[in-house]
Amino acid sequence: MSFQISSQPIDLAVLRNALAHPHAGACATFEGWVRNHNDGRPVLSLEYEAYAGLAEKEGARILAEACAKFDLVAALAVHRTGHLQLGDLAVWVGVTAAHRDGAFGACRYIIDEAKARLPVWKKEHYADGVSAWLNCAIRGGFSTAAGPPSGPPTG
Amino acid sequence: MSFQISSQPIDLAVLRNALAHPHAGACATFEGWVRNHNDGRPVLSLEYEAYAGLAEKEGARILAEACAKFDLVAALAVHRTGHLQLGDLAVWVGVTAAHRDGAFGACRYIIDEAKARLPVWKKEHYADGVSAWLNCAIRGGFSTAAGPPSGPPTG
Amino acid sequence: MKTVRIQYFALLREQRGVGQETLATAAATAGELYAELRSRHGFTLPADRLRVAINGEFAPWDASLTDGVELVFIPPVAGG
Amino acid sequence: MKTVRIQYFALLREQRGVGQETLATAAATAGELYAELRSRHGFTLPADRLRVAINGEFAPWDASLTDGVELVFIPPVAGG
Repeated sequence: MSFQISSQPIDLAVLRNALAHPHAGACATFEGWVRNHNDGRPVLSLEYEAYAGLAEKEGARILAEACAKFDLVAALAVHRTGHLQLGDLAVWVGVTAAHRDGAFGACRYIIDEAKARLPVWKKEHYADGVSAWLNCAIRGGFSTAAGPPSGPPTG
Repeated sequence: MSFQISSQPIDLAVLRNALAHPHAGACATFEGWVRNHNDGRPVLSLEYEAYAGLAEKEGARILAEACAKFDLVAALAVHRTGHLQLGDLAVWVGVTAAHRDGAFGACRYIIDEAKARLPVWKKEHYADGVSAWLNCAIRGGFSTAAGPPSGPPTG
Repeated sequence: MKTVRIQYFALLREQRGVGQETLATAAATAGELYAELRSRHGFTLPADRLRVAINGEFAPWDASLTDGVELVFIPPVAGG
Repeated sequence: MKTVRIQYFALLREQRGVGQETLATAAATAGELYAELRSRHGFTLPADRLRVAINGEFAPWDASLTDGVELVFIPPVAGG
């Protein structure tokens, strides 16, 4: 049960073996791949950067929340950092449970929360030579239940 | 886009490569594994039997329905037949889409429909030496929308 | 009388003791044929727990039987 | 005055031109420090689009700064 930030390619066979358990009847996985377009613009490659220490802590909290909400056997996830090419695996989430309801529910919960909460950033390199950091998740200005109690200052 | 019935072990790497596509940003998979219990009884192994010709036709219809309902890049599935041991992979469903909503929705749809509609049967071998065919899916007495128009006779 | 071929799977295969057979029947429909076989072989499943396939496709129970058709009586399924 | 260490990521790293720095500041809170750095370096992101982490954990903007703390200003995230 860990959420790893990895600068190395993700080894699917190792992760799948780590999920194996005789109680597990259902395994749901999600993979995020680098695709060749975003919001209608052709994308050539992606750079991922992470604040690894905090991302792994926040990731572990997300996995623990999934275990509390769903009846799981195991849950594991990895997010890549570095310069990724089209088709490369950027994020992997794998969940096992006795039954498929728990496996699907937890897998979806983990990827949704990871995208909204992990300190990981993505820079897209476009076909026209431009590149840009995406500013996707500003969930509640970061004043979520999981966040700090006081609001941010203006400025 | 096919739903295979296979008497041979499922090769995950081959299936995953078959799903690869530059438009795909999300890949959701579901795996059904042989687990060591069912309804509280210890299970030692499972036998799967299929009416392969019709199962592959019905499976192809399920995949086509998923493509019509969700915005997919590709969908692929395999169901094993034969005598499987604990931990063995019994069924695999893989779906790719531009975004994760479509991938998760279609993956869930396909496994749910496959369990309810494919002519595949499962015999459980229990630790106490007994074995039994499971009679799981009798959805609407098989008078579903996908089924024949007339009801079954009594008898 | 017409000649039909029947494949059996799972519980029906075990209760019949063979995986397939070819037989002559006077039954007019798939439903009549199953009733005939059920009384002859003591199949435990009532027809309303089954579906029937004719020539490799799901069919209604009142489908007419013609000479040479292939039938499969489909017990409740349990894949996955 | 206290000494703090700051790590920058993504857009903030590029706008600052370095990945980390150690500096002396009179700012009492994380929020005051970001306002100070923003006016000095022209960061485009307002604080209400950021979170702040102190010593490796999310912290409120009004957290007091003490000597030797490590801060990270966290731009809107975009993993996955």
